[in-house]
Amino acid sequence: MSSVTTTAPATGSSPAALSLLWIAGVVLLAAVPFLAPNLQLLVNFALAKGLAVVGVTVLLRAGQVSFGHALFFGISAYIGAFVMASVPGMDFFGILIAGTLGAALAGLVVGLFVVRYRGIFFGMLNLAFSMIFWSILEKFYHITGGADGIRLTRPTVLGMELGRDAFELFLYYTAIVLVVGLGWFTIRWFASPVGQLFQTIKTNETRLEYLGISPRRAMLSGYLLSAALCGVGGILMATAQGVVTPEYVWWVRSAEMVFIAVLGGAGSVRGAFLGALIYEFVRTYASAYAGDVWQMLLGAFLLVIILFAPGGIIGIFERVFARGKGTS
Amino acid sequence: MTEPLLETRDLVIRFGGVTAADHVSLKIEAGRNLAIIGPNGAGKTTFLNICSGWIKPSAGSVHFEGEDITRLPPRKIVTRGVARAFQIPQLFTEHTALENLLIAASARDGLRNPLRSMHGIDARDEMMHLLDMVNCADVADRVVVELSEGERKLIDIAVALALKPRLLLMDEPTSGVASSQKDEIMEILIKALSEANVTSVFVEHDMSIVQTYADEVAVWNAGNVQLRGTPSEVLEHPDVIRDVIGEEIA
Amino acid sequence: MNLTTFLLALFDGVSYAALVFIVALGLTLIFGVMRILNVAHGSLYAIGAYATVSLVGWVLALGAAPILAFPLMIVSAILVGVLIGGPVEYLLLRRIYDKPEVLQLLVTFAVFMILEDVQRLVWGTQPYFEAQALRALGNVTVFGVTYTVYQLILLPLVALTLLVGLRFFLRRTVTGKLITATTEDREAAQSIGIDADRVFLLTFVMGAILAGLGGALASPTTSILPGMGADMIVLSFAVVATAGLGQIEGAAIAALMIGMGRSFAIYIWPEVAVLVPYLIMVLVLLVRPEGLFGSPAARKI
Amino acid sequence: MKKLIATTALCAALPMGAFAQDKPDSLKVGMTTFLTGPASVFGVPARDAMDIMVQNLNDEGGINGVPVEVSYIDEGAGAEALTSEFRRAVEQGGAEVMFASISSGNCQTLAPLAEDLEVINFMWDCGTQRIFEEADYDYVFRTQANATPEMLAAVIYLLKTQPDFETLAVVNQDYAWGRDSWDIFRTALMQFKPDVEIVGEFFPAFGAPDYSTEISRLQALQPDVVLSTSWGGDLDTFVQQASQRGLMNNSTFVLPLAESSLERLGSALPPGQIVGARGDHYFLHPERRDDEDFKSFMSQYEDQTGNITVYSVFHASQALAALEAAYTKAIEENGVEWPSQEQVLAAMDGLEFQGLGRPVTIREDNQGIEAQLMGTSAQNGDYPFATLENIMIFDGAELTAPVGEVSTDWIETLGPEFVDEIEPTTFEN
Repeated sequence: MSSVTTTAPATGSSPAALSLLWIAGVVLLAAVPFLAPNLQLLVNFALAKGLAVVGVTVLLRAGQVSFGHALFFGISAYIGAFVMASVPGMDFFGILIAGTLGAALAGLVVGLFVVRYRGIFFGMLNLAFSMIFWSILEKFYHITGGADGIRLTRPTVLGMELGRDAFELFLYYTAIVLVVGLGWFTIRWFASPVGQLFQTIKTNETRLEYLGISPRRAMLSGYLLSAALCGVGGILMATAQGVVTPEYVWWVRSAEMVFIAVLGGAGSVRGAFLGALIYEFVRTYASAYAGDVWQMLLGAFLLVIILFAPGGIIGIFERVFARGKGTS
Repeated sequence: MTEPLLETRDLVIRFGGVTAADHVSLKIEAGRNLAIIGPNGAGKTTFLNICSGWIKPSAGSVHFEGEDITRLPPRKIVTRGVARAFQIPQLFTEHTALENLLIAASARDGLRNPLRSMHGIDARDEMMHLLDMVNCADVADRVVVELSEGERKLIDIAVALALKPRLLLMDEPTSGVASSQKDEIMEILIKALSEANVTSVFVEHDMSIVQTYADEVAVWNAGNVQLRGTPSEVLEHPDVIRDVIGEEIA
Repeated sequence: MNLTTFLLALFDGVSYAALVFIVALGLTLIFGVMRILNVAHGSLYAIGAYATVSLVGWVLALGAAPILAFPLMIVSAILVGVLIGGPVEYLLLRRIYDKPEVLQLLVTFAVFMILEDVQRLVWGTQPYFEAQALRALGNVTVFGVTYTVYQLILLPLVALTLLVGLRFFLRRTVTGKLITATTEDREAAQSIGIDADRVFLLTFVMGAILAGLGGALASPTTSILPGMGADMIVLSFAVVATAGLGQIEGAAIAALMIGMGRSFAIYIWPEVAVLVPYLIMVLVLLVRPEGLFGSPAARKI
Repeated sequence: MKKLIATTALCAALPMGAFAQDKPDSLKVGMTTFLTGPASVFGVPARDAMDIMVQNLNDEGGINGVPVEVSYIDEGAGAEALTSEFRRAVEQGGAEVMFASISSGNCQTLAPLAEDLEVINFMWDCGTQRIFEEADYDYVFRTQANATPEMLAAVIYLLKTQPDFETLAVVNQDYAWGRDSWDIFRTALMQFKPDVEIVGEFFPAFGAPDYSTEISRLQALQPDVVLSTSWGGDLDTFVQQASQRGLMNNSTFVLPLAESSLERLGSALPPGQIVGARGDHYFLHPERRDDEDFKSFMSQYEDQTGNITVYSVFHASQALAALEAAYTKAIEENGVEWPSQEQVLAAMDGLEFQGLGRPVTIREDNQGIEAQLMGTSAQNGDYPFATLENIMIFDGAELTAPVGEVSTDWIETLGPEFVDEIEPTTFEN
């Protein structure tokens, strides 16, 4: 019952001009700390969130919408905070790995349940799992710090203690490397046999079954990837933020990820990052300059995109720049 | 006598009050294309669904090359060598024809490398050849939703063949196709089957097709095989003319 | 737990369930007919409450009898349904029925965001409280525990009336049958001359009125404040998904389960009360993927 | 959008403002407050009050001729927006001092950030006592009390006015404040009156719309005292539902934050309940209500907002008073036109300032020492809502954990005699 307008899952590469443009985009991002240092933190948040949005995008490729993926974002962030609290002097890469593995493991456990479901039920069940975790975070306050969350002290980097500026700069470039690396991986994964089998869930599970493939197993592969991506995003966000709160898992946060995925261009990895950047800018500046109506502005923005540019921002972007059939 | 490719023993299935399969025992020999004919609602598709694992029978068993496959899910039966084509083509509609076949080949070969594009897999030439065999090479790069029903039916069969099955179950391969094209499709199909050394069981309503392309015919009526034999034997039988062909004409 | 506390927990559960059911009813009606999960339902609930408080406050300030609060609740609900629900369907949803369901859902999410700010712009951030209607009905004492008549008797009664009324409307009246026919097969309904656009508009307005009515009825019992809609929508989702989407009677039973689960939790193990709705939902969906009363969609090949 | 980014990038490239010693055009202050979300019941009044007070201050020539300019950041927009905006205010907005924040969670996020950014930060409203108990800060100060004196005042007021109660139940919001405040209250109560039986502990969800079940439970349990440190809409709902169902006929309610709900609750808050104000914050402050500045501000505030003040208004006044006092002191001590940041920081040491309440002093651990006001609700017809009688104002120093001690550990060293040793100033109303 569910299907999403995605850019064709075909695997053709984008025209060279467009690729150059993307490379220019990454270079521009890398130059932010020098050109506009005040935007660095904001872009860092957007990149972290963008990774989680890619996680949601993976599922959109199979026509499924999760309204609870903030769960994995939050699990990873909390694991990072717990590890930092219990192992003093923990290294950044230690919590990055721990958080991502934790999110993937949670993805496996939740995934084993939810891969049986499709459409609205898939979305709702994910929502329920995330809300259970949210309630637990709020409830077991002596462990989780309740609504105030847990402070995540600055980890060392390969044994070095960095000051805030140095650490943030390191984190920023780590985020760019992860975004480029994981974005590239996800695009390759989409084009690979496993990724293609996963995406066929959107159009025909019967045929998938008759190819000798378990749709649930195929679904689980994508679900794991999406959970792990959210996990990486969560740990990046938590270290950039320095604190984790139950708000990381709140349903509006999950809806926001779907919001950004569709805003950027549902199904597009690059669109997810583009969407996250634009969303974060609009949100921050709208709340700064139009404190009373920023939600309204965002809502109206989303409506305009859905009604008039269903391909999302990436759709507009590629229509303007691409000559030929540019995809994902 | 050699072991049959597929054998059903005493299959029974009931839906509510209707008995769709009533103690069906049927043997299918390798190398002989079997057509199943019979009036609507006689249980022909249900029979294919049971053999391919989509529906579990109330009683009885299905054996493929001697192995009991009754309780296996479709995907396990597929990996044993039984492929299925459908009355309504079951394709990945947002993919191209070639991609549909490449996905099938990936599934068959169990490809796991997430960094290698599906388009670069070794089976690509094989799949192009398969498309060529079903006369669809010219639409290889077109997205399935844009194709005609006839093309989709052929690609549906090609996808099944891509799995290198030993038995292919087909549900009305020529339905939904203009009558002028039916023979063309069947020609292509039978040639492809023999080239790939695949035995087929196909449900068919068009008696001239059955006459021309089947090696054997089973007449299905009221949930069981009423009569079985060569096309000429069966189609001249008075009961068949009255019960089955008469209805087809009407 | 003795019989008395059991009964007390039962009463609390029923009165809570009644309110949740009324809100969930509109959500499930809209989903049943239009296949849209309306996230903005929570905002309509909140605006229903705000509208009631403003209207009742204004009319009672003119010196009217408190009992007048009851018709004013209905007026507020209808205003919400017609003035907000109507335009939302007519101007927005109508353009997206052929779009994928995630986009439909996001459109309602966008409406939710917009309406959240509208509430704040119109009513500000300070909580409102207007309990004249609740006081007008007085209290009743059971086993030494005082309940308000409003919560113990009126709310369950209204919920029951709505349940029976909606069943009757859908099964026995011409308009109701048009709606059911459209639900079953939109194209077939159109082919026999049913104006599906009108049916959808009508359904959405009805659903919105029910959301508004939920808010109106809740208003004397709770503080009306920003954010109340976001909480309610998650709870209603849980009820509707537990019941099986589009299941009206099912929603009543799911609401009772969740209401009871919550109140018994407060008596036995208060720590888990917040978790109860989601636990029930997950457990039910794991056992019955389509919800308690939903029917699995048959897949044909 | 593009234009917005371009503008911001441009702003970033501009030099960061004048040298500290030159007299600037204005003293820029960033204040985080809830403009959206449930806590805007405090945030919006504080902003409105701040606007009035800043206007008043600037009309009188500002601080040594420099006008104060406050910009606001919405805490309701989420933690990411808050941290980005906080940084932006400091690094681009040229804010010399920040007032942050209302939420304790946000204080815990922003305090280390302020320290890293080396910007002076006044924690103007958040209650958590943990911040200075867990770490030392050079740039972060609290211009008001923390949760410990607030809760101790409530316990002591209860024991002084109703020494004979036997049972108590608690209904708190299920989040950090609800839990923390109960921890302190319970620990103190167990030290001062160990025989009290705690018959029920309820932590309904934050923002819960309905307390019917909890109230039924309380009616069955019949505790002598019901404590709730809830605030805002949650407190309103709980009190309304409880009073409607007659729960307050048999139990005394202790509501340490009810001062901020008095006006909204109207006649729903029956007489005889214990009300606190997170400090000596009350629009009829018995020591201050006849003072000219107090009276004129109160009437200004009521004219502009149509409401009476709540405690966050007092907290805002203290933050601004601290700012004025620190700069004035730094200017005098150093004999300069305008102080450098080091001079302001030096002036913070032992700073005394007075907002709308009693004077507040900054202790050596940067914690403010603030008086606490408790009272009992009365419906005497002067206002369409409850006012306070039998008011006690506690000196903050005795109730605050000594420098370097953790509050709960310190409370555990106290005995029942502590209650008698504390001698608040008492007023009939």
